[in-house]
Amino acid sequence: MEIEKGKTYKYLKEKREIPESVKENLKNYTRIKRTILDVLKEGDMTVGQISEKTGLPRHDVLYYLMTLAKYGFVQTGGIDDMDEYFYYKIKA
Amino acid sequence: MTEEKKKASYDALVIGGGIAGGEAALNMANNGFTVLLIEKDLSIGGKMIHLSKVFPTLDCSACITTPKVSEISRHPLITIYTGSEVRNINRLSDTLFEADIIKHPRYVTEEDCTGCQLCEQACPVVVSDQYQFGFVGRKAAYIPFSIASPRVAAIDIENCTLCGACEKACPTKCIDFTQQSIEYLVRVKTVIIATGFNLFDPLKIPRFGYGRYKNVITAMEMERQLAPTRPFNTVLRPGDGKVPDRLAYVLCTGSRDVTIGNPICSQICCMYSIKQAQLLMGALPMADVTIYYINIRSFGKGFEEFYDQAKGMGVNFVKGKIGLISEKENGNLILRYEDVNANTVKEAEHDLVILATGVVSNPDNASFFTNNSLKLDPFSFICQTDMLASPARTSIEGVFVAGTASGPMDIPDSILSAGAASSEAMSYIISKQ
Amino acid sequence: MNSKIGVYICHCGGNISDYVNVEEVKSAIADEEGVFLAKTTMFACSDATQKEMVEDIKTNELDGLVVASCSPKLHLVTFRAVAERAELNKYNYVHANIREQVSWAHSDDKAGATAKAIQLVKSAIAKVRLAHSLDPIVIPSKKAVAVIGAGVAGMRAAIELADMDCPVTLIEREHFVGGRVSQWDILFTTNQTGKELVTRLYDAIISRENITLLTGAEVVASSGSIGDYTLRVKTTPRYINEMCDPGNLQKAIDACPVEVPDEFNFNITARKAIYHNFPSEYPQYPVIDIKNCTRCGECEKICKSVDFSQEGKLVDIKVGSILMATGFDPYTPSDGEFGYGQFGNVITLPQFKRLVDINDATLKYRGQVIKNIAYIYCVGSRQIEGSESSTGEETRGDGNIASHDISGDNRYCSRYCCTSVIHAAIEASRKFHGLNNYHFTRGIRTYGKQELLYSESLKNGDIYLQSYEDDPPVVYLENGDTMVKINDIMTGRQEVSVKADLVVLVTGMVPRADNSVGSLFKIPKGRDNFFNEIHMKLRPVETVIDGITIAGACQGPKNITESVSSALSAATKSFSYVSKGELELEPIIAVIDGDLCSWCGLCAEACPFDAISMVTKGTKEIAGINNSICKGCGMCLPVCPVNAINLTAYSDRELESMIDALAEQMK
Amino acid sequence: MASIDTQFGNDLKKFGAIDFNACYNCGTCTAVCSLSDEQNSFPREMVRLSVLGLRDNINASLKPWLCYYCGQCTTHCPQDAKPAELMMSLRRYLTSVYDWTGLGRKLYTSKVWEFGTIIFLSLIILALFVFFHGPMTTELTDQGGVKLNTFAPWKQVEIGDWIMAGLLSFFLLSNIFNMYLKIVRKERGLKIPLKLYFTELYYLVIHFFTQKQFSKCDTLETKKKFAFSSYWVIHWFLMSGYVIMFIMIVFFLGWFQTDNIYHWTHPQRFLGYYATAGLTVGVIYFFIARIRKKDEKSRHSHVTDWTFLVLLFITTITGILVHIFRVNGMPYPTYYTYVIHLMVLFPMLMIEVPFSKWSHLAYRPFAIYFDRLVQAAKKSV
Amino acid sequence: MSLPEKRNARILVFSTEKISDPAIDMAGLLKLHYPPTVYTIAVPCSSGIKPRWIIRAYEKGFDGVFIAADGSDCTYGETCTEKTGQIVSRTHQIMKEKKIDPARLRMAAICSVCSEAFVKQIKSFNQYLLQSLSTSS
Repeated sequence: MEIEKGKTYKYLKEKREIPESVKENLKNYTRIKRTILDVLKEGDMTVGQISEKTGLPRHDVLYYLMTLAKYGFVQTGGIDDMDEYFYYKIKA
Repeated sequence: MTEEKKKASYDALVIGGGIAGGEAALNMANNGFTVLLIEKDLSIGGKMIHLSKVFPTLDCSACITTPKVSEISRHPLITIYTGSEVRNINRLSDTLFEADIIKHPRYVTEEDCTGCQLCEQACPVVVSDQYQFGFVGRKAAYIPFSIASPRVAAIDIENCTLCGACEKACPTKCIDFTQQSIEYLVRVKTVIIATGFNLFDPLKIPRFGYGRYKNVITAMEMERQLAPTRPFNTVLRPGDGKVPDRLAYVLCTGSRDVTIGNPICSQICCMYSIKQAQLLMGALPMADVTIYYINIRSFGKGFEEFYDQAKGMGVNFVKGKIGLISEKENGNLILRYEDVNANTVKEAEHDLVILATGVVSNPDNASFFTNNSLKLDPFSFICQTDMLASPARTSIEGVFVAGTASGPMDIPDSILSAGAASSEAMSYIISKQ
Repeated sequence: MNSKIGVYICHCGGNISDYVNVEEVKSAIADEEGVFLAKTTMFACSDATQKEMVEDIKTNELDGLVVASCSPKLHLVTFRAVAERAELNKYNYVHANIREQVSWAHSDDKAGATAKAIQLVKSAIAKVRLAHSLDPIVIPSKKAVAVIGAGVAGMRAAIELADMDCPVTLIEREHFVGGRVSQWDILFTTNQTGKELVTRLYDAIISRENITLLTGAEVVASSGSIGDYTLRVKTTPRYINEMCDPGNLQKAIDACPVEVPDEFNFNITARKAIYHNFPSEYPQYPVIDIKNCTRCGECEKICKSVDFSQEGKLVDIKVGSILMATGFDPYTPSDGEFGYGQFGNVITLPQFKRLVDINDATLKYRGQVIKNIAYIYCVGSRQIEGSESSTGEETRGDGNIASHDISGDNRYCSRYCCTSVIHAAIEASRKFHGLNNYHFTRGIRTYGKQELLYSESLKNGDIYLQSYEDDPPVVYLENGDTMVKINDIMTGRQEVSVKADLVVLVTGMVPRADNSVGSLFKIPKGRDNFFNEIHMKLRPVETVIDGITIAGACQGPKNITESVSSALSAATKSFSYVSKGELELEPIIAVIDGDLCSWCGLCAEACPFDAISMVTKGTKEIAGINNSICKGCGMCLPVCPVNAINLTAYSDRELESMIDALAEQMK
Repeated sequence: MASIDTQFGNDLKKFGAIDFNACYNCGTCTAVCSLSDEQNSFPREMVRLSVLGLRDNINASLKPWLCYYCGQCTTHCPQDAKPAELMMSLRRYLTSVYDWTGLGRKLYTSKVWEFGTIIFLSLIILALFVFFHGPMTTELTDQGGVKLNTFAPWKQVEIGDWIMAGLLSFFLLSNIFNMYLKIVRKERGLKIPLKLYFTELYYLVIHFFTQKQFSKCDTLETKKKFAFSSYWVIHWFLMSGYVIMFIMIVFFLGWFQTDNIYHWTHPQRFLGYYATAGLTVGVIYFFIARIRKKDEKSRHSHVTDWTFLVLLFITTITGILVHIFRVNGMPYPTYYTYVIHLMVLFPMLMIEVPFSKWSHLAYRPFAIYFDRLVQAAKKSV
Repeated sequence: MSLPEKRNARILVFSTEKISDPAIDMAGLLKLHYPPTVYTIAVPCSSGIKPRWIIRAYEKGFDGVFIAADGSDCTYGETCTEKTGQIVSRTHQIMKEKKIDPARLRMAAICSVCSEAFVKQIKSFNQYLLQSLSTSS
């Protein structure tokens, strides 16, 4: 079978079932990404503040923030008065 | 892949592309022997390539590892299979082994990938990044880490939605979902096992709360936070992103402990904890770092001086092993221990706790040989059958061990042991000729 | 001057061309001096483009090649190979990094990136115009290695080298081989004795034809460099021709009237001037200690093979590489340190090990039966400089209290001693029943699997006490008994004491006191005075002196396994210097302009490898570079007051033309 | 300055200590102990003192009595040095130290002495009955019960009880006084105001009756399941049964050893059943635990542990049988069982209360009391 | 206020092939931006840079020269840092003689993964050079 280069995913898609959890994970990430970016539109926030606004556990907020930072959506701002928590903001 | 390539011959098979396996392969190749290096992971460099700085010289680990790794990967006499596993090794004759090797599909044609990361940008899927211990996410199409070797993308097929975005983005058309596992039958004269070690799983000690308490992490996780390619770009506690200022090290987590079946000392934890403490004092000048220990084992060249230096910098050393860890509402942790010096039980509050997890054997060690049995020691490390005169020798003639596959070792000792293994392998081949 | 240069500018599939206008770059450089052809390519590294380059070079007879693409760390070797395939010397190729250092770094400024790319390519062209063909420096390397020191590390390295088909000369200063290991009885982890291990290695050595063993031999002079060392070795005669009948030998030994302290037993016993260390000692010939011999002739009367006419010889050995395995000395406590030399029953760990070995049914020292043994750890290790006796009351004056001033400055931990003494105590308890072992420690360091030994010792009932460095144990006399007391930190710093029949000072390892051979080769030493490797992790057995490797405890404290591992590593390294019979060295080296140079010596001082020395050129004294030693670092360049040194491929002309090219548009 | 004595360890092994030499002093045991606190940290200190054989420190220490053997220290000991079992053997050892007669040591360390004493004391009871028992009447009471008081008149038995109680009290109290000297008087120069002896008495009483320290003695596992330790509940049940029974026998024998058969709600029967139930449940529980060896605290049994359990078990069983035979009108079984009951009961009490296991019932609250005294006195200074 | 003629200073960086050049590469990899008027020439070791090359750069129009030194990671020996320092001080001397502001030459040890440090250094150097250029002109 000749498979067109650049479209090989179609070939595997016929052979391989995508687990629900994988699709779920993608939806989940997309949703949380939107939620966090929406919340950050209101202003710079710390992990705790984002957690309160979104209801996500703090450690999850940190994970998503750092991932968003890695892919260029979010950046780290200043630190609070106690030198304890950083503020995060949408990357210009 | 052509048929003839699936059946190849080399002088040596080195299992494990960590620093020991790499050094052994390089030693042999530099003396004119052909080597096949098999690495299970997507990149060679083992654990060392992920470390921050290394004791006692505090030189940056990546800076030492990457030149070595590129020397290995460029060497004309070394063939490297990453993402590959040895399924079994069969002795054919006195001087010949046949190894059955499987190379798992990467879904990327390695030779064509330029490491441009466009596929990574295109991929919509984010999953936890195993190279950063889940502190951040990565894509399903990804380059394992920025200093990976080969610096080539891979598709995490388990998490891929097969949307095709990466394939559309790839300028060299190197993504290939039709890839399948390839099997090789390789004939070699000698085998060097350099499968390394595993870190103790702290979930086995529930009273330390690892997994339950987000601010209890392992030293390897801290190592990532301190490395130049770190996940948070600074040191933060994973529970809520706070900049920690009272850190505690729990030494002998999973070492010198019969209750979890590992009575031996892991040999490296004292030193890497002292090293991290020094780095933390540099990164967080206001922070207090306390190391809870039974005995400090700073035995190697320059180690005692390094320990003294840490004391001089203000790292707090407390003699007494941590017994219990409990969490407060604000995520801080209460550590209960006996201060042996003061002869009393005490409790201390810290905002980040680092478990100095010990060295345990890699379960792969035993599984390679079909018609020979590889003798293991009581802790499932590979038994050195002539430890004093030929430390790399194993119970199978022609099979040698390098690095931590034979027991806990620090980096300099691993490299020396790799030197010993390659030396014995070479003299074995030459004297058998 | 190269004038037919081909330039290839890579799109890198958009990685470069998305930010850098590669066509603009091409047109900007096309008219540069010497550029014969300029092309853009989607992937310079692709097989098709590589073939195209080879074609271009061959058909157009290009004499220079510039590739502007990703970092040279990724593809320098690739394009050097392309040049070589096209029969163009690889040093006529220059790489311009316009991905990592241009398109990616300046993806925020496309115009700026393009401008920078143009300058970088121009600078590369400027360099390639001046480039020369270079060939690697090839020097012959004699396939032979000298191993200095026939302890366990040296012996093991010699065997390994011999098995790799490399002739070895094994040079031992003493008359017997085996070094320290031959002095130990049962060894940890195997139940072999030191003598058995040495015997095994000795048998292996004499069965190999390509090992020459020289005992009683010392290197007195050395010349040459890597690949071509000449060692002058001076041998001391044994004064015995062959083994005489064992019965007669014993009689001869008995007849000798001279008694000197036996160094093999660390002076706890005496030996004669004609001696061997133990009956199976290797080589099996005894030896006459000529320094102490009175030439009375008694032995000669009994044993016919005694021959005082033997004379020392000087031999020259030519080798390509030298492996140093000269070992260590046990630390000798200073007089009065924990009662050493002051109280009769204070000995060192090596002495104790010999004592256990030479005693049979009961453990006795100086006629006293030993039951209670106190071991004092870290003597001569982990010392704090200048820290004196911390408890003021104790002075050396009354003679009843040993001062414990730690006057040394061996700050390092000797690594092997914890395990060694615990093992010795276990073995002693096994051999002599009813011993009580008291360990006065500074924290036990039985790292790795050695921890099991510590556990075993605890279960045996050995008592461990611990103090910190500022409060060491005290040895003192009480009613004629030797006592040891300590403020034990594990018992709330309570002061506890023990009556000791024998006090064993657990002495660490120190560098060899007589290190003339190290000085001969100028091997650098570390802060701890042991030999220093180049880099603990990258090059752990190499020294900065090319061709000289180090192994075993001469580099720092090690146990037997660690010593042997390092010996085998060093053997590999030494072998790789000589295995091919020649060495290929990078041609990038310093070059002296003989007209400008008038020998001031500053460059020789600056060179970290001792590659520069004075030579005479005609009547003039100038600096000469030893091509086989020079590493091409360039440290000598800036120190020359008359600018007489240049580095190949980095000459003033090349560098300045590059700078000029980069600065072209600025004025 | 103290002198190290390696013989002490060997001595302690006779009291049941094992493997404690393996200790490398990490302090895990002390850290996981739920009873250990800043004032009183154990068990590592006791392990250490035992290894070095510092007798004076050990003899003056209260800490063994503050441990209730949850076994956490042994479970988590990385060297498997069994600190809990060491604490147990130190309690045995200290019992023998407090005992000025020297009998305690003999009973703990010599099986000949242990069993010889039991047999000897049993024979005394047997002899008394052989020579002095009342008529073995088969006549039953109006309610159909056995006339036990005819065979063994309670007044005579009570005299015996009082003699026994006197002996027990004498030995126990003198031992406690000895303990007081070793512990409180050891604190040289510490003056204890007389008033404190009374104000702190509260702790003696409260700890004797509630054993509330014991209720805090928790394993990490039970902590999750219960508000207090189930082990403590059973032990308290056993202890209360024993104390009630002891009081009834010694002080109210005339009321307890009656020929009447009351309704089961009558205090005589109700208390009797309660005490018997406590003893039975407790004994069976500990029996099973020691056989199954599942919990750390039951894994190691000294010979005296078994002796005590067996004696208590026989006492309880025979007591129950006497009651059954009596109310069901079976004269001879009643008499014989009664004799056997006393033959076991007497040696058990004589050995266990002042010299052996049961003395901990007194030593533990006294230890807390003495500790309070010393602490309070130090504070008042 | 008139717009400054150039927005960035022109800086010549001397990097070293094994240590600091990989760090500069990685800065690009991590998309850490710095002015595109920064040009790099890689040499084997920072202690082999001749002062005349540096002076040449000023003469040809560079605003600043930055030496990305090997530091303690140098493979040629421990004396590297010290010797590079000597080169810098000697060049400073020449610069003074030639009336060139010595602050236009900077040096910092850049390890092979110290990309952030490199970018930070370059940015602050650029700031300084721009400032001094605007005040001097």
